[in-house]
Amino acid sequence: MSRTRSTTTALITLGVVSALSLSACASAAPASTATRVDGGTIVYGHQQEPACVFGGWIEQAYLSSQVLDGLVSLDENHQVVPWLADSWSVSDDQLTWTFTLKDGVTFTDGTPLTAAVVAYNFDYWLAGGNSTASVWLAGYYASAQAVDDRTLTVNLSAPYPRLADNLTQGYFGIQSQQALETRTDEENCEAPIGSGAFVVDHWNRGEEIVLVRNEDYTSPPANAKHTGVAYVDQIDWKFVADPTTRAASLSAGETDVIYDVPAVAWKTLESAGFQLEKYITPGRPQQLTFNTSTGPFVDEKVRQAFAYSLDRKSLVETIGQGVIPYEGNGGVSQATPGYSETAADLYSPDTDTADSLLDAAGWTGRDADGYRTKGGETLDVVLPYGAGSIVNADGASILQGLQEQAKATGFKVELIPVPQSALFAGEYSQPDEKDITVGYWTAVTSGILAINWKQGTPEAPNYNNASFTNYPELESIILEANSTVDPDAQNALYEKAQEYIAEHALAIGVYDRLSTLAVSPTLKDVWQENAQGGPIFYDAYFVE
Amino acid sequence: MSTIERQTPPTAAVQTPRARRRAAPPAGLVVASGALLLFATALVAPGLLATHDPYALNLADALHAPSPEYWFGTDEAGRDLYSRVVYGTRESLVIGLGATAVSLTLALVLGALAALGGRFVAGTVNRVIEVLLAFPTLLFALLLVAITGPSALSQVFAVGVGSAPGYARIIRGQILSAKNSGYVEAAVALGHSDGRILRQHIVPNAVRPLVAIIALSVGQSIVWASSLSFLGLGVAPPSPEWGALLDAGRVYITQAWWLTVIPGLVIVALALAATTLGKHIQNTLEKGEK
Amino acid sequence: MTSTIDSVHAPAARTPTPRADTPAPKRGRLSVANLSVAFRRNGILHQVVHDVSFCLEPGQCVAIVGESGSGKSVTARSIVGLTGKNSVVDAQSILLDGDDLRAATKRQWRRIRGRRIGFILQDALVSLDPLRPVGKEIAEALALHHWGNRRQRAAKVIDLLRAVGVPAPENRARQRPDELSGGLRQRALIASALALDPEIIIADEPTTALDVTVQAQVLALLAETKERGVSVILISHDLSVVAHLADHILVMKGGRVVESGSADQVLNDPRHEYTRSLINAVPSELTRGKRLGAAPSDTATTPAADAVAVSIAPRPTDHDCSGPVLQAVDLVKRFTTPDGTVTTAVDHVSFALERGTTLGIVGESGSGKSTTARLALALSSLDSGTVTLLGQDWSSLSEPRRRALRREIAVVYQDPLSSFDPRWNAERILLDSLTDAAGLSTAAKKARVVELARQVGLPQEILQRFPLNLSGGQRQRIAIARALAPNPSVIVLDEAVSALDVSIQAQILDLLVDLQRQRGLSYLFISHDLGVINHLSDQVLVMKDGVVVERGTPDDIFNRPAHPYTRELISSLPDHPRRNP
Amino acid sequence: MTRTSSNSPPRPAPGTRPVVPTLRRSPTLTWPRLRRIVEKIGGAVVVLFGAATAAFAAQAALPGDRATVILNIRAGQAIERTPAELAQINEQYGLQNPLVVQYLDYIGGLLVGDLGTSYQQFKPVSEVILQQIGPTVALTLTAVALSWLIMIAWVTLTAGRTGRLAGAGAVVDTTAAGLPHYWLGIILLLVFSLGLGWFPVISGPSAIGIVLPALTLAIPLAGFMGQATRTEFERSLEQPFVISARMRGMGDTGVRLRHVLRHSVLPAITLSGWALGATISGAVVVETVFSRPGIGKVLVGAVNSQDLPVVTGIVILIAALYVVANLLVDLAYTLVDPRLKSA
Repeated sequence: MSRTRSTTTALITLGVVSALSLSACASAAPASTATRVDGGTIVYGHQQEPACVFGGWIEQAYLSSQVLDGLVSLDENHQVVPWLADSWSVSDDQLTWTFTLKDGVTFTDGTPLTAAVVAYNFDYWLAGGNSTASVWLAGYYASAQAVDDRTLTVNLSAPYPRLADNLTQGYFGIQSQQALETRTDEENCEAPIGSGAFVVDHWNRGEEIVLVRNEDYTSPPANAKHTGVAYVDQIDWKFVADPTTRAASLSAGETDVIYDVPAVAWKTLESAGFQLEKYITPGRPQQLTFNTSTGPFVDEKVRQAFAYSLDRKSLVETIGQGVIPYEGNGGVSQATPGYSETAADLYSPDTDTADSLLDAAGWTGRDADGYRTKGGETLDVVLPYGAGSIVNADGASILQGLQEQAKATGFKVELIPVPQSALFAGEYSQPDEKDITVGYWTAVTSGILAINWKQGTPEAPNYNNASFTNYPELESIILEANSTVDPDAQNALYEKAQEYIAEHALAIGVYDRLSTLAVSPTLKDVWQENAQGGPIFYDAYFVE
Repeated sequence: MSTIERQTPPTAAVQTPRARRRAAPPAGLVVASGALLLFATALVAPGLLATHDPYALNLADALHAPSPEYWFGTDEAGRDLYSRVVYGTRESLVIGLGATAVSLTLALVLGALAALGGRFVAGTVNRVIEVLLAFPTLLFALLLVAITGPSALSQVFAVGVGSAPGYARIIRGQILSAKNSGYVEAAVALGHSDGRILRQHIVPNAVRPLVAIIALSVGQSIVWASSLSFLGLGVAPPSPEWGALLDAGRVYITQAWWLTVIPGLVIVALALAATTLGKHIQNTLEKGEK
Repeated sequence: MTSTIDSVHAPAARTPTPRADTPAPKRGRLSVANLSVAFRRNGILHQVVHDVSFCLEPGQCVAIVGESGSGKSVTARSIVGLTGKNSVVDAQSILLDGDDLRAATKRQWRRIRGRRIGFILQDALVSLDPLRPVGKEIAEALALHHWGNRRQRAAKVIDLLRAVGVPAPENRARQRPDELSGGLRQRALIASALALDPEIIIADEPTTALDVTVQAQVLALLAETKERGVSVILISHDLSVVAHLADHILVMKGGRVVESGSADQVLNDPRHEYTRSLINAVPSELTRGKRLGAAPSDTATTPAADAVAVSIAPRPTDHDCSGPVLQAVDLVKRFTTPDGTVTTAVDHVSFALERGTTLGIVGESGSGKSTTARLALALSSLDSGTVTLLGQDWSSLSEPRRRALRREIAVVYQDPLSSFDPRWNAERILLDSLTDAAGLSTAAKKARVVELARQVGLPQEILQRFPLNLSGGQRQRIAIARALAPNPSVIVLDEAVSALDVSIQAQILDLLVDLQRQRGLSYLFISHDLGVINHLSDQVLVMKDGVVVERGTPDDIFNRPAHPYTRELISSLPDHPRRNP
Repeated sequence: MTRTSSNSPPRPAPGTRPVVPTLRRSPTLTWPRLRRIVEKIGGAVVVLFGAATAAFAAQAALPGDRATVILNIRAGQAIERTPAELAQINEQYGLQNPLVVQYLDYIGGLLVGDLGTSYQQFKPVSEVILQQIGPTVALTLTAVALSWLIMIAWVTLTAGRTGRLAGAGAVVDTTAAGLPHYWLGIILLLVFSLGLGWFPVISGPSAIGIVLPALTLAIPLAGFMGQATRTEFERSLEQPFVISARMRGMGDTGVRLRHVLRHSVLPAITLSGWALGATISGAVVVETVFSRPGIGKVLVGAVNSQDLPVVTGIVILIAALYVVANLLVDLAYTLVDPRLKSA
């Protein structure tokens, strides 16, 4: 359910930043000759303040990753590596996973980490402790038992080859059972007890969360750059909503790291010697899904015409200051395993084709404003978007650009910004309310396709299928991919699915969602978590 | 004898300079009127002033600084800010005027009831006004917009209702002072009916100062409305409503100051012009007809 | 300036106590030669004072008498350099003890004001800072000239207040003007002017707006000050006020001195026509039945008889019942002040107003006379008692039922301006008052308005003006015209002439008399001015604290007052100059 | 509460005030003050009650099923919810009851000082507010104080002068009054923090950090109050008591500071009560621009995420502040103009 996490990621975001390539991640820790100074306090400027440290929002995952350890972690090459779990294995029927836990790990409340505790955490998530974690497990997870103190078995009801990949996300941080059982909701909300590199010291609401080093830390993930306790003493996790202020605070030296660098500030900061880290979140990109159940887009020709009438690339690159990456693929982002170039390149701007397609579709008339008509009705397209939440300021400008471009070929696009409150209240969620759904959805694997395109049935409706139409052929490809164990074969199937989506113009991509950091030259080895992005401060240290 | 009677007393001579000083300086008034004239033109016929299509993208010229080609520069999508400001006038002014209309209508009703109503009615209405006053305009707007969703209309109502109680107070005062004035008593003494007195004396004398208030209020309403747009609770982009422009431009402040500074200046200019005019009207009313 | 110097060193020694035994020390003198003052308005100079010259000896009082617009106040202010912005003062010389004030710098002026020249404005209620205790104001005068230290000043303030006859000065010093009676606060104001023992006191209308009894006290105080050798410049519109204080009188008109001479000469043997008219204009028992103003030759002021004939249909005799036109029996009116105190403003007042006669109600401020008027007009409700108008019940009717009768009783207020809707010009105001002319065409109505204006002596062109742009006299005439419009039987005149210059007052009074003769009107005439009451009334009611203390013919009241209060009133009347025909 | 009373008829009109059946001239000293106090408290209660009711009404009017919203808020998801999930939430917050019952519970809670529990933070709203009220109050008070300083200095300097200075004075007032908070804030931030670096970019709760936010609120307020004060100032300058002060030998500056100023601030004092509301409105914006903690930020967040207990809590709080402010204003008013005590 990462979309909703990204919902909040974007919630207060006013400037979005991006990477042109994944290689950017490499720039995270340039070899440095400068001498390391132990200790110090990292002042980190983040854009949004969540209600709790642990929970179903990506904002919370970012914090959880500092305070809680997961079972497994994801490295730069998208390989699952050990964390609290030293090793794991899957039974041949793919229904039983066995994790072997690190030895001698204790939570910061002194209680030891045991298989039983982890099992308890699984059930805790499913019981609503973490709505997002439960969404990833629901439908597959059956039970978890502790075989002994260090051996945990997780039983599935259906094969789930990518279970480990998904467990790398911040939502699966392991908490102290004692803490969960004995402390109040409020305490667990504000300062969950984990075994992580940092501990929540206190939270000045509206201003900052202060994290202090866990002096007994023993359990870094395998992809960390060192072992033992973190280098820095403390992190001041400040909440600075305004992107301009954030960027300025970095240049002014009031912060050492900022999240979500405004596109416009990118070059300035770069030339000022700051390290910029761009991470393209895998999963679904910022894309447009057409409502194929009703309205003009029932006709495939009209959908394709719409796609042809747009010059998405130049729009994104101009407004994105060359920082936000263009994404042609409506299925998954370029950072996702099993990404299809073919699907991405299918529709290059071609107004002639667009016009002929529309003529063929019978939208031959033109009204006073130059919009196409058919049988007296205008080619009117309703495009609601979560203003300031799912779609940030840059996104809005881009949509306005698309609106103008589509106008040229005679589409009347009605942009309707929907405030977050209305969004949560379920406005514009019904087929008859919109023709295009815009949104993105971070995920570790292309498995996200299943969530978006699984068939809905009256008893089990799939609210996440924005086309409001069932495509059995597409679904069968995706489901087959999901349960294919061999990665290459699996990716081949995922690509096929993306191409199907592209050919039938069910959805087209616009740009990729990013997680960006700007880091002071005096701070080294801040890297982004690889499942969803966001800073990891465990390895970070100051230099003279 | 009558010569003495008609002679203007020296006090008048002493006062005139002050009277002249109190009135808005003619220069200022001229400038204000000029500005308002421009805004009016932009309101009814933006085409006359605009130099570009306010919506047309020109990706090649994105974030262009003010220049002979683009007087106010361009935004991130290469749209001409000047033309957008011109076209935005209608939206902004309509919101400003609409909100003013809403608030003054409401204020008139409340004020009249509070001043003329019976003891119970007046008491109740006064309390209602108090309660409304306890809601800061923006807080009120926030709530209302949260309910109705952001749109020009909800903006008009939010700002209108939000600023009504203040005016209601003023109107109440006006009506009361008219009601207790010597000329009303004189009319009673002449045996005129209550209706006639209300019609001929109280209403006109109470409403007259509103002319000034209207001018002042339009300026303020636009500022409030733009504050909503700024908080992302305003009208939908790509509408060039000034507050929305300002909000959109803020992201680029360090790189493209004009996107923030210029719309802001325009809003201030309008508010200033309207206020100056309003004050002038007020002064002329105070000094009485000549 | 020895006086001020030793006053710094020995404040106690200088406290102004009457020292009749020792002769007043030699004080400075003031001489003004060819003083002219002009105001620059829109670039044009408007001359308001022309070549005024006078000379002030120590212990002497020069009075400048004139009506509003005569330039008397401007003259006085030019002596302390406070003629205000945009003013141009020009004089051959203004010499204070030989120092020429024309050359004085701001700083020098400040040294002179308060220390060498004290200034007393009228109405202490607004002339003392209404937010501060009077003691502070007086102390300020001392502090401004670095007199003594805080403690010495505090002591001096008490001395000063005591010296001007303020009882319990310690407490009074801590009170604000609005907490003091009119007399006390005027004394405090004078004390602040006397604080530093200036050799000259300028008193600008010091007693206007005061009740006669208080006026008498204040004048006595000024006289006493003069006795001590302080030179006094007394500015007043009222000859009778200056009569027993002034040694020398200047009569000003239109910015020029029309007559200047010893008090005795000016008052008893006025040379100038204007002076004479001023003296004659003062109403009193001597003037009863006589015209105050110039002979009725002036067509502006009195309507030609024939005009009256055509304009007014002879009054319908339907109301011609024998009894009084307006009768009040046991009127009682109570008010509750915000702090919960209940005051009885009118306490069992009864009177009867006979047709064609004038009933005068006289009393000082707060005596309840105006409330009585409002009750008579049924503009405020009675707590008990009854008012009968033309034999018909009046006070107990409901307002709608009363309206039919309203045209029979009209009112003229002291301040007409506030009783006119500022949006209306004179014509509209009068049109609005033609309540009995419902049937008439607009043209006919306008004709009647013009006629009304003529009857009150106003030229037609005035009708287009707005109240703000009319002079006091013109406004009062419009007010009277409005009262006349519905052809009423009774007109209630509440201080109707009190705010007017004496010559204008004379015109209005004459007008009222004429109208009464022509129309058999009945007046309920409310005033604090005994002279006016005496001049006009057939019957007189004397009120105090809401009670009628005495009633009778003017002759009884003024020559054989029975009630002590009445006696006090009469005795405090300044003896006013003899009429010289 | 505020100066509306000054509008009431000058001449005592029978019937409008309760007539106390006492004998003539019987002053009852404690009675009026007592009554005034009772009236004020009564008024305050009514205002608070009204505000609370209005806030509740607003909640009730908000779109969408409350329980769904609560769940969506907590998980940041915008999807339908299963009846099971909803039932549990409805149970917890008594949302299944009819509105009237909910209202009564709500008011009942208020009476015992219970503002409810935040949907998101799982803690009592009163706590949420208490944590945030400090910075906002500090900001508001600093802003009001600053605006007074600016206003008095500027008006005393320019009011009642001839020629250019007077014109400038008035124009500056008007301009300042028209400045939108958010805009001014950004400009100040741009110039003094980003440009000159005199002030921190992230204001935080620090002492130095409060300067720019307070200025942002103070400048428009100063302009607004300045307009009223200026008029009064120039009126007072012409009053007789000023002239007699001059006659005593007082200089222009003395007159302005010792006499005129005191008279001219009366309208501004009245405005200050209202101003508090305005500054709180401003705080909503300013706290975002300058990244300060405070009620304003919490409010916007709460409205956006429909954390209604918090929203209503803040509404009531602000109403309470307003009431207090106006009581203070009345006090200040009588201090400056003692005549009101006796009248």
